[in-house]
Amino acid sequence: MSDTRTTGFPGVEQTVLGADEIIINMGPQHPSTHGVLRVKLRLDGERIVDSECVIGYLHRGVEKIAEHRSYQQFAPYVDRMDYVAAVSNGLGYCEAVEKLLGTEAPMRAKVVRTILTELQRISSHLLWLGTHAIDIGALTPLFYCLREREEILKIFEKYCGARLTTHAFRIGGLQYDTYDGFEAETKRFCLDFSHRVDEYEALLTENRIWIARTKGIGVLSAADAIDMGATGPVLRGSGVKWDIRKAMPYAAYDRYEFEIPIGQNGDTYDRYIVRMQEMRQSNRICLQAIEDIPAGPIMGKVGKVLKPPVGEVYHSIEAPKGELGYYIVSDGTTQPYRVRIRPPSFINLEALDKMIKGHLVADVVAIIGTLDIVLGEVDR
Amino acid sequence: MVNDPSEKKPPAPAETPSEKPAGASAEKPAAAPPKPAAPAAPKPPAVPPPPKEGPVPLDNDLVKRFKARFGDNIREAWTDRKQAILVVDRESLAEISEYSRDDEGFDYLVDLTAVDWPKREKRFDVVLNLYSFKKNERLRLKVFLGEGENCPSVTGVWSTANWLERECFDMFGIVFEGHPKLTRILLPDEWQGHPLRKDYDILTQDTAWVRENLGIESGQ
Amino acid sequence: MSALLEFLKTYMWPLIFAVVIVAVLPLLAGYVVLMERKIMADMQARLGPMRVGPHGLLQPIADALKLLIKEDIIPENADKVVFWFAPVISVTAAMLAYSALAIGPFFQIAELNIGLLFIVAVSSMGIFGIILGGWASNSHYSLLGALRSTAQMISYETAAGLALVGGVLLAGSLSTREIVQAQHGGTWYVFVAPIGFFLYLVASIAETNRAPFDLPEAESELVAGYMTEYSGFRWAVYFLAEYANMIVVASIATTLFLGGWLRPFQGTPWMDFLDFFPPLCFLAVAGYCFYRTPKQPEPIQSMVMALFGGLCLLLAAAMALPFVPAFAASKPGLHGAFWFLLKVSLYIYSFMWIRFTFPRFRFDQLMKLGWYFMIPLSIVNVLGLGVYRVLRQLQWSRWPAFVLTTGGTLLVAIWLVWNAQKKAAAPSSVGDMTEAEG
Amino acid sequence: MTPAQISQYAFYFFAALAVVGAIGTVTVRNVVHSAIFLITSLLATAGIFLTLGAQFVFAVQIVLYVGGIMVLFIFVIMLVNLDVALHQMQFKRRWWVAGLLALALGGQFGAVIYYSRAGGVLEIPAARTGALSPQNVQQFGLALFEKYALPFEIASVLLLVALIGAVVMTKKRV
Repeated sequence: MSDTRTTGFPGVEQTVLGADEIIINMGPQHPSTHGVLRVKLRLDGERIVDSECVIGYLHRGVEKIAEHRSYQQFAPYVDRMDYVAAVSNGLGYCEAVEKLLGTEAPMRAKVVRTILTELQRISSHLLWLGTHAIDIGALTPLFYCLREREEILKIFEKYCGARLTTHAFRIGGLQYDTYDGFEAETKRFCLDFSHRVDEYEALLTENRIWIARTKGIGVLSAADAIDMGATGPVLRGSGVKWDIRKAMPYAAYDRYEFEIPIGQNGDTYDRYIVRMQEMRQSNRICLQAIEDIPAGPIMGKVGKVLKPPVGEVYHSIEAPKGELGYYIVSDGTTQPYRVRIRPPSFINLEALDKMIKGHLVADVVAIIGTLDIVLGEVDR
Repeated sequence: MVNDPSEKKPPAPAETPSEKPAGASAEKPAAAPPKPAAPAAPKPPAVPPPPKEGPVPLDNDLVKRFKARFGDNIREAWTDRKQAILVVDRESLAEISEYSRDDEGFDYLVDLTAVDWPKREKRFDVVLNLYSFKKNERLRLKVFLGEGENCPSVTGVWSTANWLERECFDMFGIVFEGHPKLTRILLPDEWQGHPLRKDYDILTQDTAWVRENLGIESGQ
Repeated sequence: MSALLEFLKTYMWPLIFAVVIVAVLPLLAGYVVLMERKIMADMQARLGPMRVGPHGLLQPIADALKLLIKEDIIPENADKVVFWFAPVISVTAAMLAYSALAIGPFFQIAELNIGLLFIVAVSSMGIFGIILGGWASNSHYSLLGALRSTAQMISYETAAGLALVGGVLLAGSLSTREIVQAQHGGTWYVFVAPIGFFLYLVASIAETNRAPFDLPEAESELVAGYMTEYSGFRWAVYFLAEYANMIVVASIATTLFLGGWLRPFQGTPWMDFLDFFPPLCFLAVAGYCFYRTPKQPEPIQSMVMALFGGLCLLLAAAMALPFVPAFAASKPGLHGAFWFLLKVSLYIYSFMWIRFTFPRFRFDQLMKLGWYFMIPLSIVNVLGLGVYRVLRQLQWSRWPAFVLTTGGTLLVAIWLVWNAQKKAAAPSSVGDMTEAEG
Repeated sequence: MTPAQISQYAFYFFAALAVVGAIGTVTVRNVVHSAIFLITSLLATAGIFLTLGAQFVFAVQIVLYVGGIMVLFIFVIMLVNLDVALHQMQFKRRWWVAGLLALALGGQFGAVIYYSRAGGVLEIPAARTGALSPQNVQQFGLALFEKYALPFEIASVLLLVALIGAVVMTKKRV
């Protein structure tokens, strides 16, 4: 019935499928695998008996490239990993290298970084919300989300000239100071945005079909989430109150008040609620930060040529998708000896097989959506 | 950084520029061989930042507990940029991992990766980044592996390790013993070579594979 | 020759109507698609098609042309004959259903005394197009889509049929014409049997595979369901069938529940000014077209816009024709068609509104809704309406009878919902069920 | 061409279609194709009902047999692994049984038709071809619930038994 050469599991080709079992190959070209993810599903009717993720279609060897570029040259590459949250990637990398160098960015730079990163978190979550909703069949939220995301991208564009792969920060601080009207524009957006989130929630949060489609779907217990190394909203949705911004504050997060929203059941609905709340919290951080951006230099004292002392460092930030870590080994030359990127999407995706077992095909789509993966980051 | 509680944890042997850790064996700084096969021409030394950071030997309670339990299997302990690093014996990695998870509370395997030092006697570092939710601390375990030596798998301790070890195998060719299904993850299954090894040039590719499967001469 | 003339004489009007339906329906379906896209765009804070013709008015024609000249791909392992035949079945079934519909008191191809049953019967054959197309494509996605579609349509046809039975019970006839006439002067059945109307609304959405019940073609799960392997004109034929079906179910609902071609407040003399509504409506649209004409960026677009304005003017003139005493007899036909189509449009609008608002059901949830809620409720609804009729025959006045029967049905509905929620709240209802079964 | 003529031609057309469909059903290899032929045959039968003026039966034939039963048929066919079923030779050695039965049935038909020429066994009501009876549904209902109430109820019980049987059988599988 099925072409085993293209759809079979390794080792399963020979086994006879049960009478009602078929194998479906979801992706790499599929409307709702969010890129070139391929999931092989073994179905009993529409229920998933077994599954396997096949990734690597977007592998570009970022870590190898890093070993052949100087520290500054590599910075734009990290934007291409999680391309819907490039600012966060850049922040993580710059801070990791700064830590390796033993310097710190000036306060003004840190605050601007915080604002931009939080805006990026909102925009990343907005894109997640839109695509997740469209996966579950609600067409309309996507367009509202893109409308707001557009505002954020406009702010990025005015700040650094790029919208998507921004390369907004430099090692040691910022290249550009904020443009005239940055504060006003950001503030206008933030004030407006809290009502917008209400709008989205009005469409979905209390919607009975939405609840039916997300409650109890893809449950990941707290213990499992920790065991699977899940981070970010996936971990918090399972009820673990952990956020690197609070646990090990970086940039200027220790200056601002915000809460860590958590879920209880670890299902898709909880993760949805967590991300919605996170958008509100990010908005809150932005509003606080925009009120007083300290004056001062935007660039710390780093040389033109960076030669970090021999040694290694691990630094991670709370990216929109989860813990984004950089493990950099320096051999004292201008090029990193090894850059290891700990990609949140990659490790969150690992939980997929566990989460979809026993669910229906329709739920696979919902669960892939709720993990909020970006294949550029999974495959690097 | 100041507020980073985890990094306060090592009873910080001061911010002072650390001289070579005396207690450590000479082999350890070899973790940074001065001249790896770096293809780039040495740049003119332009104001290098003062080398105030670097490895400092570490001997706090945590390390003492580990040493008390595993003795010589804990080869070394130091801190680098205020981050604790334990070098452990290859054979006892699984037990040490289990101990760190159950007794020390490092229940979250943040990352597992490797570093290739081709000039060194033991070629690979396998690096495990751990985190404890309870203590809000990070810990790094390292295992030195020679060419052809296998590393015990920690998939039984943390499920996360599954894909991470597969990636490590894919990129470095390190075999993890006891892994349920050690196949390539990012590269195609039939690919030859392990790209993150230092002797794998950045322009290298499996031309035979590319030609056969993509029908083009070169992927560059 | 004379035999042929004889034949034509007998069947002239039905033949003309049939030709009109076959010729106009694809165009109409195309414009329903355009309407849908425009409405969707409006609800989603964007513009929708704007390029082909002014405000995208020529988009359907461009789409049709594009689909016609697209390469026709038949998958290698497909069952070629069935693959070729399946879309034709779908569209035939959909079009055949129009033969019994009365679009106004004049425009009807065939007056059947089983009209409604005929429509239901014929449109139920459309399933074959879907299931055979899905099977013939030889693709898992198609097959899953086809199976889903079949299960869904069978389940919801039951509910839809029972909802229709309620209306038929009130009218006392299956003929579309008689059903409308039974509502003449009285109240439309939507006000007598609101629950029946609601049931039919939901069931008809499910039957036409529209969101939130569009599982057979859920693009995020099954790519395009049974249509996955179809392309070009065959795909367009499926699409045509889908929209034609939408118009059919909307027409059934209009006939049975919304008074068919009857003007609102037909029996109320002081509301007679509504007779002026049809021409004025077209006049307003024409006026808007002419107002927008000089604002078009291209001269050709201005021309098209003016042309559309002229068309609307023509329609307005046609609608005004009955006010000329000599043509007064044409009023029921023209105005009837207008009101009928207006109601159909509103019904379809509600389809679209629902589609852009709600997420999609999951398949098991859909079936649960169908079998645990819709079908029981529709049976109770039929019972309630039977009681209503008896009560009316016993000379009860309308209100007590209505409150008693509809209230009773509503109570059952509430009980069903409450029961379902209780079941959902219970831990692992699936496990409970299998235990109870064992 | 009068309506009566048309309905005569229509009868021959439908009758031929029904026979072709029936032959196709038993001769074609592919199960789905066979089902399609069966559908054709059933539809043609419905058409014959229509030429006899039995509109209600026509519609019910389509709703129940074509729209309901055949859809379920195909549904089941698709759930079963077709490739396996295709390659199995079924009933190959039983052709003589089938032939015998067919012969017997044919003989029966022939006998009935022969003896009923003068209106013996079968009581053929006055044909109402063409003229649409306005009270078709009512007549049908009256006949069903008054004259043939007992057979109707017996058939209902039979169906109920089948229904319960089906439920019991599926439950056992769970």
